[in-house]
Amino acid sequence: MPTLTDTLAKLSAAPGVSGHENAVRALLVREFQKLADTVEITPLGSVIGILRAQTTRGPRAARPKSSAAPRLLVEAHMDQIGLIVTDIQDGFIRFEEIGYWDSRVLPSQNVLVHGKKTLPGVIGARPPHVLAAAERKRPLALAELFIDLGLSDARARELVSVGDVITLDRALLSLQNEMVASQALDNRAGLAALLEFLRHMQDTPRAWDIYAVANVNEEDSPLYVGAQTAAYAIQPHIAICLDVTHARQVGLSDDALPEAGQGPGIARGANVHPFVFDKLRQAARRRALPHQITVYGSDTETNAWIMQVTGDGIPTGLVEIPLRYMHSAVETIALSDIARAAELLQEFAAQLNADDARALRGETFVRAPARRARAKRRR
Amino acid sequence: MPTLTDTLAKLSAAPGVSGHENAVRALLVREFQKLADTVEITPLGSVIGILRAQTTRGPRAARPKSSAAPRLLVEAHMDQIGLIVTDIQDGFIRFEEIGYWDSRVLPSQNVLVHGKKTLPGVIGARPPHVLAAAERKRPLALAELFIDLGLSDARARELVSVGDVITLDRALLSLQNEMVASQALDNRAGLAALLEFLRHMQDTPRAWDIYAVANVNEEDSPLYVGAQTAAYAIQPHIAICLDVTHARQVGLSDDALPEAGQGPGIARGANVHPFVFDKLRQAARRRALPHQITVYGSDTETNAWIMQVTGDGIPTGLVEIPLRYMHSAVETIALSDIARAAELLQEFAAQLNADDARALRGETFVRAPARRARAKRRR
Amino acid sequence: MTRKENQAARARAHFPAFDLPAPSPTHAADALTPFHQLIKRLSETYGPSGSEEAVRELARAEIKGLADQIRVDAFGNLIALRKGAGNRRKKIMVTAPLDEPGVMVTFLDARGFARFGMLGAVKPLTLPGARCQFENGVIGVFGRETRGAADTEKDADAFFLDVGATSAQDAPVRIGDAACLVGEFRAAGNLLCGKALSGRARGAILIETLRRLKRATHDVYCVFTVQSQVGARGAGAAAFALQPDYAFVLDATPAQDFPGGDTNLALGKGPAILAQDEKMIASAAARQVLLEATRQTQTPYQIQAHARGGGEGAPIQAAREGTVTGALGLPVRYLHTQSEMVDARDVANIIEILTSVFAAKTL
Amino acid sequence: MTRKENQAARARAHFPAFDLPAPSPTHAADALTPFHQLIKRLSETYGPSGSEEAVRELARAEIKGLADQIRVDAFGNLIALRKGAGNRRKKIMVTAPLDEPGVMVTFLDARGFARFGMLGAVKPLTLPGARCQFENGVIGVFGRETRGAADTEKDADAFFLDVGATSAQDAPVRIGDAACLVGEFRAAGNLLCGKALSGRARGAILIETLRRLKRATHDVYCVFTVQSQVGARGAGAAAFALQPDYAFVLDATPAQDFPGGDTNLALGKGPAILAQDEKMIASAAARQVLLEATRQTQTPYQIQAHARGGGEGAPIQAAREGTVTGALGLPVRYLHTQSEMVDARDVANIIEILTSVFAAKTL
Repeated sequence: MPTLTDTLAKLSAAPGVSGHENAVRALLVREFQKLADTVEITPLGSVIGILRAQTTRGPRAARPKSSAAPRLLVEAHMDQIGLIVTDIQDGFIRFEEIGYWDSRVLPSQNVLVHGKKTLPGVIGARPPHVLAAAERKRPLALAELFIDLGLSDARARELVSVGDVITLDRALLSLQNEMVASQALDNRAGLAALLEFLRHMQDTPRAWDIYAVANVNEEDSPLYVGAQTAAYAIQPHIAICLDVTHARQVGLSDDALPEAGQGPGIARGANVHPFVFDKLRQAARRRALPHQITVYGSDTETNAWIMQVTGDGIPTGLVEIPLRYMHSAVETIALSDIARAAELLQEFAAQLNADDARALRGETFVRAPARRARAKRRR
Repeated sequence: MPTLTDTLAKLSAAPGVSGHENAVRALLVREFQKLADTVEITPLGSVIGILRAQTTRGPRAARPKSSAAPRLLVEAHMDQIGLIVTDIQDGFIRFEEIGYWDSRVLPSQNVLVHGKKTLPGVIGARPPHVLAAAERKRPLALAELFIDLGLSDARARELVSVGDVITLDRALLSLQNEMVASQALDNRAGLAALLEFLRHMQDTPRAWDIYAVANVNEEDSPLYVGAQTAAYAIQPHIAICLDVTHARQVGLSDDALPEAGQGPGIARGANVHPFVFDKLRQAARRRALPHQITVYGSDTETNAWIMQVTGDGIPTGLVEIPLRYMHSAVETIALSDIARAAELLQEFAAQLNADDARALRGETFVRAPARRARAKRRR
Repeated sequence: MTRKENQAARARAHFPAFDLPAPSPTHAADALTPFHQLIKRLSETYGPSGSEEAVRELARAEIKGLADQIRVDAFGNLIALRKGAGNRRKKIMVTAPLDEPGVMVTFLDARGFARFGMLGAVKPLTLPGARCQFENGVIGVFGRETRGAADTEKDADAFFLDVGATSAQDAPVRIGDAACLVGEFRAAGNLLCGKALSGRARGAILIETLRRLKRATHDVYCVFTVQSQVGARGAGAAAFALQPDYAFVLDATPAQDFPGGDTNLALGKGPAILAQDEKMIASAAARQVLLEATRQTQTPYQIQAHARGGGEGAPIQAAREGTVTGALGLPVRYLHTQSEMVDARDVANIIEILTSVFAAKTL
Repeated sequence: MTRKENQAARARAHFPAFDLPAPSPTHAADALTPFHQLIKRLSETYGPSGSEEAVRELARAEIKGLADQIRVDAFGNLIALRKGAGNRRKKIMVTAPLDEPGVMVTFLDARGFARFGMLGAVKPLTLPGARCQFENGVIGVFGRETRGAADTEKDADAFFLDVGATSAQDAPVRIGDAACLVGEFRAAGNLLCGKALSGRARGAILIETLRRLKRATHDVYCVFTVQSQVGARGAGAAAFALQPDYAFVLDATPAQDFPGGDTNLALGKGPAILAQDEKMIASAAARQVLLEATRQTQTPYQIQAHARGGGEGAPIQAAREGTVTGALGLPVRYLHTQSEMVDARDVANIIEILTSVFAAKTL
């Protein structure tokens, strides 16, 4: 069985810029196929791994075609922020952001340009010697940056097209105290927790069908279009979002923020259904798992926000991995928080029974999952 | 004979905002009539006092109708910066500037609004108690200022019209060391010197006709229209401008600036004809008059600038009264500088002979003054 | 339509208004091809967002006989179905807007000046001195407050509309009335220029594609959408109803092949296949279909990778469990002004590409 | 004129250009009075500063038979003398501009885009999307660079003109060609609206005054000036030559009786007697003459005291030994745009006042 570090390293090495998630999706499909009864892909490319309800401990039953069990959706977004080629000028690559970057971190990064082949490059800028004093005092604007591939203009145009995406070239780095740093740990950390959760559920008795979902288009889409459409397709009774959140760090010392390594955050607030919150906290307490309560007045800025209002409304929860230096090249997390998030969700899922679904949904309980057959045809 | 202080007090009390010089002009016409053979007024309202050439000492000859003598023009502008009513709102007077103000000096000034009658008023502004911190740190803009006459809206509209002019209400104040302060000493100081010069010339033998000119529209007009048109009418062989200049003061310690009380400035530079400068300096030396040399690369920002290029060009000089706090309510000068400027010009005028005119003008010497008869018809 | 005409007559009878002379007839249009005449007519028709009736009726008349089904949905979208004959036929939805940018009166002051809100991304500072036209023919002139510092693009509150009124009572327009910009249609070689042109040229493309399409493989739903300028509101509703396998949005790509333009997108170099816009990253499968069509038809194309503008793609992509959505951008200079400019060759190439997609054996 | 028409024909024959359809005929103008039709014709005539031939010919034709002498001076000013019959007659000069704001091509780049300079106080930021028309009928669309931050009024370098060309060679305009703004004439009650209207309405006032004037006491020189928009260049030359006793400048007063206007000057409340403009303080004697005329004719008037704009007064006042100069401002909204707006009552009142001045027994 792979270690968490292995999983995370593999996940963070697979490019998956929003809307261009092919590589990371392929990896996830392979992993889901090992761990789920059925794997489906939505029209927009989100991956759904279904683990049917099974009330006995032991090896998985033969894959059932359908189920009347309530549905628990646990999702993590698979996409990452990235860059996109907007122009090629004299062999240099001009680019824009996909997702929300702190563009001050971009100068002097190594990057990979995903053209006809994957090309290593560096982000250059004018040297400080030639800058006016005022220029030295302000951060570089995106329009001043470019990528140098070492190619001639003609060769660059042959290998790279406008619209190709770019990722940072940054392998997972292990720090002290089981902490790791890399690009894209938002949200490869959540994905790792999702896979770990699925692994735990293999021989955990459960009254609900488990829908593990790796969603596309979280970082770029004001509509959270990946999560919205997958949730619409599944119409779950409960949806849990697994994502990262700001951890306490230098310059960000708000006491309300969780600390990395002190356990996953369990979110509370308008975006979280009280029943779901209570059940999550009970689960953490029962397993004596370190955890932290995070509070949001309204928008959690995660897929939880759109899932809550998808269809006729879904009771939603949010489990968070504390992360330092969000949307930088050195996003940093504690591996223990991932492991505990997976254990928390295992305990949560194991506890759910038919009464819970009824309690949440009243008489609207029995519903067939909508049109998944058609969704499956894609790709 | 009036003292210089009396003259200056009278001159500075007579309102004469650019383009609205009636009161000061009336005063000057009376003074010129005492001191000149002929007084004329140009179409635009400049006043010309002509003192014909007279080579013998003693009482003035009968007024000659014409003259073949060369013409010396000595001028000072009679107008002052002021304000103009642009609107009446709820009885309060809104205004704009005529001429170049430092509008930071306007709040809390006493003013005179020259409406159907002359009305005293004050310039008000919002009290500091109600201001935001940022507001307290920036100067008041002209649009935030208004004049309170203590009148109702209806009564204000009855007595004041849009287009009426406004002056500061500020009498001449005597300081130590024969220095005086007031509004409008730019250029009442020059006018006082001009009158004093005329007085000295009464029994000073002279080979040239003296044209003393008090000009309108210096402060407001990018064309120096008063000086230009008067000089065009007179077509003098030499023109001297009498105006004020920045004196050394706190915050303005440029060593090149003249000092108040150390004698008039004699300007040198592209705007001044070398012959005129030399003759002025010789005159000062001959009379052992304290004087200071002021230097201008090009534009002296006085009527000398336009007179120099009027018609086919006029050899021009500039004699300056050093003044502190230009265009404020407390313009400050030394009376001695006025007296010495007048003596300087007396000596200069007395020295001029027919050869000088020929030296300056060569064969173009004999010219009839143009169309003054018609100009005289006005007003 | 009758109701509207009565309103106009009422306004003319009672109020002073800039409504004379009448809009000029379609003069000198003989020099244009019938298709360009159609573009001209569409461009000159009144139809700001929410008031698309006249444009829709014009489009409906044009597509009569060209489709197997024509209907107007509850939202106001005009939908034409051309049935496909293929064995493995898919359901394809293609959208083009009916509406155009404009303004809507939000307030009338005592002196008869109107304040307005934007319908679409009109830039306030380009307006002073420009004109708009209301449905009843009344002309308004845009002005801007001079008091205070309204010198940035953002300060939209400082703008107003002068409809020739002297009081709120005699104003020939009412709060809620919408107006489009005023700009005559012009042609110069391949360049076409006019108000509302970026949208109406796309509508004309759909009409002309239906006209030329001999035999469709797939079921093609041509959706002429309403309210596209104010948040692409019509498109999502149509996608929810139609549940297409593929959606292709005809979009407007801001061409900046002019001095100091900050993108490399140009007029006449083919339509833009969108990698993304501000709100959507195009579905890879849809991009492939479009790319394949350009190969089949040997038409030039450009890629738009800038996250600029938000077209009708985002709500379509988000409909139900998700729609595979691509976008084909008609390059346009001077978007959202009275002088939008397009290249007739780009227009023709989009028709080629769409025809190829509709007739493709498989998708 | 022939030369110009040949040029236009050449441009049409060789180059693509936005020159179709042709400018619309004077339709629906029947509703206008003959005088307002004259204003309309003047407004619609091409005549940016330096290219006033067509307007001047129109004005010259209109004043034929109304003056004792008509001539065009070396500078291009059209001067009509109506001799006075009074014993104590004075020489009065009245000026109105022939020209209008516009632009002039200063550079053509390799792609056929034109850079331009302003003829008059056109505000760059109001231009994008607006159009101009060249003498040969070619239409240009104004655009603005998107690269960089050209978001203030001052940044005039960032604007350009799109004349529908694809290269400098096929551009239908040349460096130095001038263009006027495009804006149809409209009327709404007393309000008149159109391009060039602020100047042409003043020209029409002079023409109509000459037409109505039964008997002048004074010698009246009506000067239709050229190049007024680019520094009032024609007026000073005329004053130098004529040496009038009084000069009255017909000026344009920026009326701001709109939301957030920062002056109290309004349309329809009578012409403005100028206390000053930016470059001149009006001569008191001339102000008195105008004030007296308003009393005689019982016409309303306003006073403009703001030092805004610089009309033709300054160079006239400065001519020779000085000219007693006053100015009468026609209130105009949206000055220097394609939609200048004036009130027909103000126009009529200026005619009354001028007629009264010209016929006054003494001045």
